[in-house]
Amino acid sequence: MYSEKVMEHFQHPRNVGEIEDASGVGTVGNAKCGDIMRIYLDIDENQIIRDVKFKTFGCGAAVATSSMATELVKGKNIQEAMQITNKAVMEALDGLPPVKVHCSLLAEEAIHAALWDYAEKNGIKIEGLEKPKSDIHEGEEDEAEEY
Amino acid sequence: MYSEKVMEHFQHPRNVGEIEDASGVGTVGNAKCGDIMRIYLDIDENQIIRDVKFKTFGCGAAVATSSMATELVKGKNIQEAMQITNKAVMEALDGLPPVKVHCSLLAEEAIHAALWDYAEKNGIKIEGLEKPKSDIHEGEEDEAEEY
Amino acid sequence: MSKKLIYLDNAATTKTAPEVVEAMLPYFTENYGNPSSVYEFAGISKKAVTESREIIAGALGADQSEIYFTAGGSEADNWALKAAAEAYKSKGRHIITTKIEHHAILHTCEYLEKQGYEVTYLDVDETGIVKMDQLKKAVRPDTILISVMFANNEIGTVQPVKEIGEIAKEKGILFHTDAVQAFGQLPINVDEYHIDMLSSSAHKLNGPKGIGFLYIRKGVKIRSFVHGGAQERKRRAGTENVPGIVGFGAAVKRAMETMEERTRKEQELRDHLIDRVLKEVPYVRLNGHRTKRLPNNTNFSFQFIEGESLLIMLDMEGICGSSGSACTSGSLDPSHVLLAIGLPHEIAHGSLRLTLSDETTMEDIDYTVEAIKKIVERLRSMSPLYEDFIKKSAR
Amino acid sequence: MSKKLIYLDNAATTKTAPEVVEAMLPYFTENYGNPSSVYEFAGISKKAVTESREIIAGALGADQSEIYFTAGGSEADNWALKAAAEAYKSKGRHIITTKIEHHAILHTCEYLEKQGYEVTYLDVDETGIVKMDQLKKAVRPDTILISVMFANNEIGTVQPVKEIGEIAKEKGILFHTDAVQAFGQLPINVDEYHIDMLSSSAHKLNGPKGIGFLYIRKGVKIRSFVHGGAQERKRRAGTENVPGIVGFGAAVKRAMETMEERTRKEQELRDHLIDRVLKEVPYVRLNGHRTKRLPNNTNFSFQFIEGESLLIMLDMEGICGSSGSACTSGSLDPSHVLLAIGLPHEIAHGSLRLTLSDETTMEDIDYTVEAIKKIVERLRSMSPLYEDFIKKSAR
Ligand SMILES: Cc1ncc(COP(=O)(O)O)c(C=O)c1O
Ligand SMILES: Cc1ncc(COP(=O)(O)O)c(C=O)c1O
Repeated sequence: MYSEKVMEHFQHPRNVGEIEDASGVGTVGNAKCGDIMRIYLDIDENQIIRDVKFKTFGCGAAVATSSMATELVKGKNIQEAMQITNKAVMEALDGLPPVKVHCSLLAEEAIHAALWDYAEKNGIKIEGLEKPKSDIHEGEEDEAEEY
Repeated sequence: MYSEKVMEHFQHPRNVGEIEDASGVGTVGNAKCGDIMRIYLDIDENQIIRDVKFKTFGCGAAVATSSMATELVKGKNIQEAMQITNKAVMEALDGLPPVKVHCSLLAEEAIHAALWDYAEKNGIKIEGLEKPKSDIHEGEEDEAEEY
Repeated sequence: MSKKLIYLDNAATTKTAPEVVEAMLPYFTENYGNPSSVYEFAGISKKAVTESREIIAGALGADQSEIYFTAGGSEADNWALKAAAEAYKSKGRHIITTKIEHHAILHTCEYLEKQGYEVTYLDVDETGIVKMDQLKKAVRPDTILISVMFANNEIGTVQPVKEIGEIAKEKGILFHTDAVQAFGQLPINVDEYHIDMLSSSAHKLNGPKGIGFLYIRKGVKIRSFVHGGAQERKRRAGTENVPGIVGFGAAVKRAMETMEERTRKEQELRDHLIDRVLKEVPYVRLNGHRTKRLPNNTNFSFQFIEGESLLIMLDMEGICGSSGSACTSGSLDPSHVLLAIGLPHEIAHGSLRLTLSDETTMEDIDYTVEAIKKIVERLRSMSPLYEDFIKKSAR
Repeated sequence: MSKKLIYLDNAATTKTAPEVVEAMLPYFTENYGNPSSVYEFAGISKKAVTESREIIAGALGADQSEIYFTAGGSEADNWALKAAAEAYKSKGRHIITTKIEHHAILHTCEYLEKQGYEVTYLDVDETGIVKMDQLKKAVRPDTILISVMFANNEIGTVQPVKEIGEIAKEKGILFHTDAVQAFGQLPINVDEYHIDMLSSSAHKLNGPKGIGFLYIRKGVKIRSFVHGGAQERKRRAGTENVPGIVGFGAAVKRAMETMEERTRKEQELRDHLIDRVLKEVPYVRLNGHRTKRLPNNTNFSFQFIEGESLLIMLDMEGICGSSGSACTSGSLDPSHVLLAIGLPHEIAHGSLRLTLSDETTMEDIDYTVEAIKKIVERLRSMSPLYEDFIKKSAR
């Protein structure tokens, strides 16, 4: 089903984890739909992404696209990071099955959401960046449900 | 499909042939339906069936029932011959597939038709015998067709 | 049974080729995974299914995404007609077919008639070829489907499929062909022949029983016939018959590779059989077209005798043949195909179909001809029709 | 692949038993005759088909004339519903089924809704058992059919079929049950349970793929689904899949002979698996009923993780499982069955079905439990949901 590259990133995901006091954090997706991605960015004073971590709840493609997206943004400045599209992530993974394309979109959105958070915290405006749409908090009530 | 008895009578039919100047001849069935039976009876002055022959155009069951029917009437007097039903023929053959039951009816009718012919020729009336219904002549035009 | 067996009923079904069985075997006890599953083990099954689909698509000049596996030719025929009728009913409710189709088409059409569709059944000429002028005249603005078989299963006549396809295309009407008998025996290209849908069944070409396919041209909108799981691009539900599909692929590969050589040889034997029977048996006719016929098909009518008796007697000599289609043996009526080519009932009853395979030998054919001669004579000597005919001729 | 394979997806499909393949083999290359043909050679095929039919009828307490072979469970389900709907529409157009049926039933019902039928989908309780009071209330004068599955394919819950059958019988309504998962695992008697129609598929009980049957009680009037030749008492056209039918018969014979011993052993392993997982993995629940479940079925939901990732990681350890039904893997939605028993979406996403066979060992189970523990921990360490949960708990 998945390319070797996807499988490799799923088995050995890069940059899993959290960053305490991150410069920006973005969480997108929805537990109802089965995909949530959270990206932590550590951005230095030159707007270079010094470090990046992720956590993902989702299928194999969701994990692999998160991993690849973090690889792609690491060391880039925020303008360069803005250029990384879902297509770039997919290509870097040698493609995704059609039903999984939305995962790569989610990865793009997660980075944007983290950048938005960074911009808000620092009171700056990043060219071309819009407020992220998808939001985890819709699903939170269900999550906490006891059973 | 067929019982061993049917197959045996089909492979080695008894009394195939014609009787010249027969006491009675009956032909029933219809070439259109794929079954024609003709029975020749040689009946002596004591109304005993001295000899019987048949010719049949039809399936395995048609041949076997003709054969069995001739066996059953041979040596009988005409009243006894009248008693031979399609059921008797079927039983003597250890049964027939449901779609082939009509063949045994045809055998009964063929005997009756031959007896009718005998009765007419001799100006007598046989108790319980009715004029045969089915008739070969309907199909004759088609038969003669050239192709 | 140690007695000689000469199997000449390859239009009814064929021997599954040993290499086909060989290809299937690993998919029963070894690679038995469900192709829809996620794990690698099931990927083996999925890959095997895809490979078969590609082989089959390749044989037709189609794309693999246009091949949908079914349980056989009958399901493919039912699906094509019922689903197209439903999908296109807003355009119209008129369907054109022929009087000599297989029952899988004819009985489906009868069913559709009960559902409010109108069906035109085209006549064929005395060789079994559909009347093209009738076809042209039958087309109406509300005609949604033309279904004409590629080659007939009883008399082997091959239809002018390309011409029919051209008419359908020109008029913007869907064209379905039942190629159950033709696929693997004749070269078929769906684009060249303008075929929108095509039915096939593996067991007619040395593949296993219980697997067939419907080719559906990309863009043809058609609903599912079997609803349920998402198999076959969501168009035909049911866990894939993996060994069957693999066997079908292997059979098609084999059929394509051997087609030229095999059919040339079969045709030679076929012509030898036809020539000898016509020359050596009196009061006989060949049904179907002398040349536009399947390379392995012969069909004779022997006057004054009845087919089933003939079959049983041939069987006693170890020869397997058929009288009309095997599928129709539940019925007492003579074959609708033989009636459609104009045979009177009682002559249709005396028909014999012998269909060859690549295993058939010249010895088999000669043995069969001798058996036919003997049996026909014997049955005629018992036939009241023959008696009448001889007496009449003597007069 | 020389790596270890622990196949725990026997609800998706099973290994064809070697003795089943053995039984099938002679019907490919040797006794390949078409059962409908007249000659003796074909009689071998016909006899083999009849024998299988008798074995299967015997296993259900039915008569052999009530067993109709199909291409699988999906075709049987489609046939039962569509044909009964059509045959009984003069009585009414209302059908009752449940929310947890297989898609072969549900999508067929949706199709029937488009054709003007009305369908009531019954709720189930949190263990997956149909709500009997709802069923009783749902019955109307125009109800023509109740279709409730014998046992569920995802969560294994066994329904109170006898009670449902009694209600149907009392009200004079046809009762169909999809026994694709139950047949061969649980004893079924069609008279005792008042079943009028029953669907089954061979590949779920170590038979071959691509063959199933529909039991139709004598007297139930139902039209053909596949029209054509006169096979299956004129109710299901298509050349009989002789090897498939023979394999099905052999599989049923085997399943009946081994049922007691086999299911006892599977149940033991099943309970061991359930006990260990519930005890050793935190934040997990068992889906389905604790005791009224198929002897080989387990289904868990692991909170905070997603099923596909879990499946792929299990696969990397050589373990084959499924998340919901294999057939539904084309979709992204979580299983309709898990939603019907009341699971929230994100928990339904984290489900794992492991279904055992008679080849499963205690070692396999223990190995699997260890793998699950490791993988669940790993996935949770990557899960933002788990991160939030832990932080919230810490507060
Ligand atoms: C309950 C149930 N019904 C129907 C089916 C369909 O059977 P098949 O895939 O053999 O057509 C399945 C299996 O997929 C099933 O589990
Ligand atoms: C022309 C034709 N169409 C359809 C069929 C039906 O195929 P199957 O019996 O494999 O369903 C047959 C064979 O029986 C056939 O010869």
